[in-house]
Amino acid sequence: MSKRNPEYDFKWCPGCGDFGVVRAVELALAERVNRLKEPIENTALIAGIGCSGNLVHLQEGPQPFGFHGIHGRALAIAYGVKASRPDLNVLAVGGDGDMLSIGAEHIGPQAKRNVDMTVVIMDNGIYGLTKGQASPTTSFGDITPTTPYGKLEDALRPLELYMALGVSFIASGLSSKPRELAAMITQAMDHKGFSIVHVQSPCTTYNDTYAALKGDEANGIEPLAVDIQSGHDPADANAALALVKKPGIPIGIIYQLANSVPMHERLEEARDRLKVRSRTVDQMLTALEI
Amino acid sequence: MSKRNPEYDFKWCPGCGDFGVVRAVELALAERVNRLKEPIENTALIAGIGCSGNLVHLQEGPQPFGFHGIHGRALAIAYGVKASRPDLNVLAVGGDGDMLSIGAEHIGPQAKRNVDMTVVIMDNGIYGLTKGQASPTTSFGDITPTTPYGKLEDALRPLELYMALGVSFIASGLSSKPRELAAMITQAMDHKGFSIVHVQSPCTTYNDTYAALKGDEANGIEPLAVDIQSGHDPADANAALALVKKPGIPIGIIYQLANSVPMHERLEEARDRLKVRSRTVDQMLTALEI
Amino acid sequence: MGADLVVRFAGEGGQGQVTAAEGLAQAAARVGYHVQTFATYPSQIEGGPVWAQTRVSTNEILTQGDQLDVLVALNRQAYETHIPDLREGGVLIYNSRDFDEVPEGNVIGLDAEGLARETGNPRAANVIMIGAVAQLASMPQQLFVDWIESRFRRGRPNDQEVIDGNVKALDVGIDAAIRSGYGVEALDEPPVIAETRILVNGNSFLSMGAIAAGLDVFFGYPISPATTILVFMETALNQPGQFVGQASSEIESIAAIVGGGFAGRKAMTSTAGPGLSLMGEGLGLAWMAEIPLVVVDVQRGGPATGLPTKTEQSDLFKCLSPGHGDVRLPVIAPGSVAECFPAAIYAMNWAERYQGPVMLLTEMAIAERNEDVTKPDPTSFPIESRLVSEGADGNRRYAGRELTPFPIPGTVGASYVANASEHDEQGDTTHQPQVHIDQTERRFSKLKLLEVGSTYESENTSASIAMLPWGGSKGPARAAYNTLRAQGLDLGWYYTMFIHPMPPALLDELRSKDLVIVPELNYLGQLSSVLRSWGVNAHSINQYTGLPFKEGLLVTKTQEMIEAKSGRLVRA
Amino acid sequence: MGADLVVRFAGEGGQGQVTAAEGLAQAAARVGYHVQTFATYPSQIEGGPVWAQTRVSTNEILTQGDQLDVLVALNRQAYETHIPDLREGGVLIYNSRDFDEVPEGNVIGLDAEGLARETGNPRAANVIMIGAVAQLASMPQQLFVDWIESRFRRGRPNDQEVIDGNVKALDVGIDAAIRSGYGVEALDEPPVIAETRILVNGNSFLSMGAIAAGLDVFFGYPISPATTILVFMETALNQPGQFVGQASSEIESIAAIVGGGFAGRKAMTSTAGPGLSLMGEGLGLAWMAEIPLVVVDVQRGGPATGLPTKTEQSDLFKCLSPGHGDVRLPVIAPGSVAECFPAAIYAMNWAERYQGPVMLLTEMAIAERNEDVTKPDPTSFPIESRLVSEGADGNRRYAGRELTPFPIPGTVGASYVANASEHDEQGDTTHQPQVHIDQTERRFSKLKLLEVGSTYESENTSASIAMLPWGGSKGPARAAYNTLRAQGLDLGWYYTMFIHPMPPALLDELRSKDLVIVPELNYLGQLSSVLRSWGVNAHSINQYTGLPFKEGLLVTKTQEMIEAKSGRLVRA
Ligand SMILES: Cc1ncc(C[n+]2csc(CCOP(=O)(O)OP(=O)(O)O)c2C)c(N)n1
Ligand SMILES: Cc1ncc(C[n+]2csc(CCOP(=O)(O)OP(=O)(O)O)c2C)c(N)n1
Ligand code: SF4
Ligand code: SF4
Ligand SMILES: [Mg+2]
Ligand SMILES: [Mg+2]
Repeated sequence: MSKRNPEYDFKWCPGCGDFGVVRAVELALAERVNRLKEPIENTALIAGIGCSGNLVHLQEGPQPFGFHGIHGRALAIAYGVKASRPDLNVLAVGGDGDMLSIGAEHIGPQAKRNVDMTVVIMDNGIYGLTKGQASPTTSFGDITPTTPYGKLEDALRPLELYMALGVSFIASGLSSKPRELAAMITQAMDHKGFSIVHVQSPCTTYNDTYAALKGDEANGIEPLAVDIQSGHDPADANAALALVKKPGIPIGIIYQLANSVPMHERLEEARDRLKVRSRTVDQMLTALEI
Repeated sequence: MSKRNPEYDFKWCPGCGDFGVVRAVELALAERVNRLKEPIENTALIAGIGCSGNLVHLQEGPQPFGFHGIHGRALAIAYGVKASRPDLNVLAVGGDGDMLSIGAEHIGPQAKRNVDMTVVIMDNGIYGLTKGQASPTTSFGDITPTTPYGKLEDALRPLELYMALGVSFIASGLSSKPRELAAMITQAMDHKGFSIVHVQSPCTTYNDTYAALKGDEANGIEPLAVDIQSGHDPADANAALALVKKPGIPIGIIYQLANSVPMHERLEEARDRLKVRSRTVDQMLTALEI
Repeated sequence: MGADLVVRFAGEGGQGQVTAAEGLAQAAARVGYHVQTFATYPSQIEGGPVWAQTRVSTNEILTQGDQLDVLVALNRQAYETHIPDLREGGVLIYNSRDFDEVPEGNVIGLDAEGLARETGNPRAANVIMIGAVAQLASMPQQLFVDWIESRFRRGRPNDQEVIDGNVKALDVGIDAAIRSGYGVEALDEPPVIAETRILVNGNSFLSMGAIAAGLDVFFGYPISPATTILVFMETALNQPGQFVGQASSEIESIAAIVGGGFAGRKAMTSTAGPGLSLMGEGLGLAWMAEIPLVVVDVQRGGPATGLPTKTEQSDLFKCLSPGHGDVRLPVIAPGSVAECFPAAIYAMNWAERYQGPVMLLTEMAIAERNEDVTKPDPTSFPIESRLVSEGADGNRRYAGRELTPFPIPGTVGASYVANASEHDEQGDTTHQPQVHIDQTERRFSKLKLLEVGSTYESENTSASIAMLPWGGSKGPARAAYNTLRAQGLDLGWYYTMFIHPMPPALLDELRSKDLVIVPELNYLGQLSSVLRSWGVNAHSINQYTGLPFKEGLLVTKTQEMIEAKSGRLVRA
Repeated sequence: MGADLVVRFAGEGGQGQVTAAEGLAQAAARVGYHVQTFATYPSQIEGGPVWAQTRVSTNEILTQGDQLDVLVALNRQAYETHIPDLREGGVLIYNSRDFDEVPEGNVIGLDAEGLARETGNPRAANVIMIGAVAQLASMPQQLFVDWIESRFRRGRPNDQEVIDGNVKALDVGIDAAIRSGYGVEALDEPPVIAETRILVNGNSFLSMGAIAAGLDVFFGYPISPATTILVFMETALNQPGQFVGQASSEIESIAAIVGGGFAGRKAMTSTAGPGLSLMGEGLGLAWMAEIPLVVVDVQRGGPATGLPTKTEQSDLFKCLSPGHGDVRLPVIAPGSVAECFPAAIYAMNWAERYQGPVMLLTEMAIAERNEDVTKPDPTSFPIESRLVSEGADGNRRYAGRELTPFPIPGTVGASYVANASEHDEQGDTTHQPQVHIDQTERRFSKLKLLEVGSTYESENTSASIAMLPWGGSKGPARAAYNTLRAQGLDLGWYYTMFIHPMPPALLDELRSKDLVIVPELNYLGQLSSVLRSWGVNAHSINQYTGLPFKEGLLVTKTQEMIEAKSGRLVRA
């Protein structure tokens, strides 16, 4: 919440997973400010449209620069910010509808460029803000206002998608564990390249998955969310792929490309290597003299 | 070429790979007409915008219904056609820019719905019609008018993407082998669900990859395109994944989901199972009587 | 006794304001009153300022009502925001929990939540408020008992318990009002209406109209305030051969209905501004390839993400010219809930008739409000379907400058290429100058077909100054018009839902006026601007608050404009 | 001796027409003539009908030339299409291979390909044609030898061989023309021009203007006829801190430049109609969040995929109102190649000055043609940069109804939320009616800032009828105007590249006219329609062929319109 506007009128529902995510973002940014002695204004927080995107208004304490734009385009805006200002720490946030349905086209290009930014996707398996329609991650068979006969589309497996697109850092977290989540976000921001932190952030109003994520060991119900075993080596792409292909949702750092070279370093390297010299406008004009 | 309009003025460059693709489409459609005794007018051929998309105008002989729309949207249009008319055979064609850059967002949804249609992607690793800019499949480091210092983005690996998105039939072909390609397209059209035939179709003007695809065994140059070994079982998803992760381009049928249930059958099944009864408008109105 | 009762329930989201307003409307409609509701809320799921209003009347209702007879303020902030709208002599019911002192005037303090808990039904606070309102307006208790019965009888074991609890709550409210000694003017007897009436909101009625017109396939992406159309279709459009799909984006929606229209089906999507802005290229495609389809734009506040849950009439420019190039789409804009049903039928018919895309332009205030309307007889509307090619000469699809039969895929001998590049008569791409001339004129000449049979309202046509509202501003404009006429002003009245092409006779009449006043909910004066480009001396009364017009404001602004008539009125 | 030479090379794609036309232009420009080229071709890489034209003149060139002095027909079809444009007494050079009989008139048959092969350089057929043309117009051989030298001297081992082959080809052509005995009027001596001249096309000149104005970042997706701007930027904009990106779509382009503008950089994209149609939502976002940026729309034929390689002026409606809601973007449209450089600077300055998106509207015919223009001094243009927040009160970003300092990310104490939903002064979302009023008026009031310093041309301002062309129709309109004035017609002349906001003094003058004639390359009469909505009695002369206006046609149409002045001229 912007400090000067306590009347800002957006509220999340009680228990909404996004409360945990905003807390994690606050913690991670605070830690970064502390550690790098970098002002929080050096961070640009680019939000999508959805309950999740309202995170940009709901941060407590010191505020980064924020951008609350249009549905589905947070990553494309963030790309523009980072390409223009490699010195900024760029963080994009949004929901599963925002990032994986209408905005799905924007993941691949940023991954291929390895734009040095971090994306936090708040996956509640539903369209929250528009009142509970199915999203790409809604389970097959689920009944929602737009799937009255049960969802007839297979659920997207986002972690597999990120792997196939070559995202250079992939983590999977839980909104109910803000400290662990904060640590993941920190690591993602420190990663030199395109990083995604995919968060299970349940929607208490339209798709309450807290119980399913947690399971009920006593009654023999396996938890959906499973911590990644400590032996996992995120630098091992094959192991990472095997992890995301298993049933259930692995929680932890899934993949991190070793020696990742982000876009702006690639460009600098090429300009240096080719000794690219820029011409002034006057030089360009002179070359065209008759 | 539409039979009544020999003056149609679009031409591909000599040697363009798309000549082989149009031949393959003609062969596959002719075979289908013959075998199923279904008129060619039962096929809707939905084309993207690019040199490749002009295929819809360049077919010789009997003509299916055609649609030549806007850049990147062939799959979304084709989805509407198939959803509206499950009785039609729906075939979409387009280039790597059309399908994997501006239109990239449309593959996932059709795959998840398992819309029963076939997509032929003519991959020349370049934007042909706009004169040779880099496309998602252009190799890293390649110099083009938009990548004067070499392409700084990693190349997309389309076959891996299709696997991650759950495309239920995936084949990989060569424009230089129209008969083999025709057989793949036939099999894809026969597949009940969403099928992609990804074709290496070189652009002789801007990205001539004939030699690289073929290799030069005599001089120790490995071919880029490698026939899939006969032992491969397309029903084995793990084997398929292993295949597409190897270097080089596997040629053949990569993956086919067994017992694939397409969108329109899922819907029918749900309507039957739930005994969905539709109401007339009058009944709807009556329910609202005061 | 009076003709009218206007009640507003205001508070924080989640306090049941909308249910209360709708309950009041349902109960009153049941005994024969005319009713209209209106609600406004922020773009979020819980909390935030929400208010809902109901007007009950013995006459046809034109506006939600400028002034309140009863204000129910569920918290202090609501009291402060809304108290200026309470008319003199009106009664304030306030949530006494939230107030330290007793406000001035005719006031009833109720600890609704506390009292509700006492009745054993903590969620019945709004029913207590309804009870108090009913009593203030001398409406019979039984009416609301019936409403409770119909609302809570759901075939569950504890139905009776819930019903009893709510009736108890109702009585608590009634008692409190009796004890207060206040009252508002009692309503006259309800009118006797011969026709069957239904209570319906704009989006539902529009959806039913489209289905009545033969809608086959629908694709849509959720967006306020259009989502309810998609949701309606999901369960309504499920006969064999019909299809409803939640699209992955509005770009997919428009492309998919283009596919549906091409495939020979009647196809529709619904969206709001942001989605419409994404459909520009697809709509141009439909125009160019001549594909029948209907796009419903339920306007909200713009631009960009704007005001997702507020009302505005600022998408007209965008609907007329959704994309680049020479395109001017047909636009139909219903002016009330009642008009939504026929407007949808007209839009579907137009799409089929001229074989191209049609915009059905509505707005949040109509989409979501409930009104009692005459139940229509769907069979009484002529339904049109496109002229279909038999196949013999199908692939001369784009021949000549007139409408040609539409070739349906599957028809032997009818194959052609539906083409969004400039094309010759069989759909092959060509860029010859003469072909572009011919095909451009072909596309525009087909619009002429839409001039047939479209109608308009007119009154006092001899006046040199006229009022021409559009869309949802019709009701408030009409109310203001009635008042101004009663005051003796010589003012003409014109109205049509057919914005483009506009009925030629109407346009001729408007061109003959000295001044045409267009009340519209936007800054730019979009319709008046278009009308001026059509040769009409039109000028707007603008409002851009996210809310509908009030009658009083329109009366004043109209008077002012007529006085300023000689001044410069054009806004560039 | 004459002032003018117009030559057209016509044939099939791949026969070197464009090179020939440009070679002629370069050679002529070098000795001081004014030149202008024009080329038109289908949307494909090889083949199809292509023609290219060069005009050489001692005077400033206004049009490509209606009538040809020399037609070079490289095949039969080209002969048939273009022979009507050859003026009486003009000379036809034809490819004798493709003709069975000798056409009538002053004709020179050349088997250019055969002769080229004889010179040892089979690709020099077009140089042979140039030689023949040069001789016909009595242009000195040395001119073209110099051109060949400059074109083929590339530092490769076989340079001299290639050059010699081409000179030989040139001489073959010259000989053929001499043998024919024909000739066209020899050109007068070239004018003496003091300023340094450059030969440049519109897209390059526009790109250089943008860079001169301080462009930092550019994102674009390939699309004809805008691609060359993206390609230009790729190698031109490569200082540290600058960035050029090929976007994955136009939706990404617009979003990325919004990001760039937000980040404090001067950002631009270029596109054509289909891409622009995809940018509607993003442009609304920039308007709402108040992000400075420039979008170049290089118009081609529309709608939809339309005519990708032809020219048109039909995107004006779309540029003014790209998305839903109340948005009206600033639009600058250069009228010639020469104006592209300053227009780009103005557009960049405007974006910075009012902190919002600006449309730079150009068109294929300007983008691709080469013209000789005075070499500008980049330092002579004032360059503007946005007012920047120091941080102290940065997060009152959206305070008040006036421009506020722009907070640049990284500035301590300046953080705010750039917001595309309606927002309060620090960018938090709110939907309060008063806030929407204030912020809407804030957004529009900033446009006033753009009225400062913008200029217009005017001539014979006392006439009651005036001509006002826009964009690339300026040249042909001016040519027609000159002719009509010479005929004694009392006609006023107005022109500005500032379409919106239009200079207020210009608008006032136009409003005082009985009739304003707007020649424009579209069906709907887009500018005249907008002008009528602004209170100007404007009417269009329309053409929609994919080609620029001819002077002769404009002369006739203007006369006709003035005669029909009393008739009904409005096109709805
Ligand atoms: C172009 C466009 N289409 C649709 C919408 C409406 N809309 C707002 S948020 C949203 C989806 C919300 O779902 P998600 O992204 O999962 O976020 P959540 O609310 O669940 O956090 C939609 C469809 C919009 N604002 N803009
Ligand atoms: C919205 C839009 N953007 C851009 C274009 C321009 N355009 C036409 S084809 C094309 C890409 C061609 O590349 P590809 O899809 O790989 O087809 P190819 O020509 O290589 O077969 C582009 C960018 C367009 N027509 N529409
Ligand atoms: S609707 Fe769901 S996602 Fe939105 S605030 Fe409520 S709980 Fe959270
Ligand atoms: S440019 Fe390339 S893809 Fe296009 S027709 Fe020529 S060879 Fe084929
Ligand atoms: Mg969600
Ligand atoms: Mg390609």
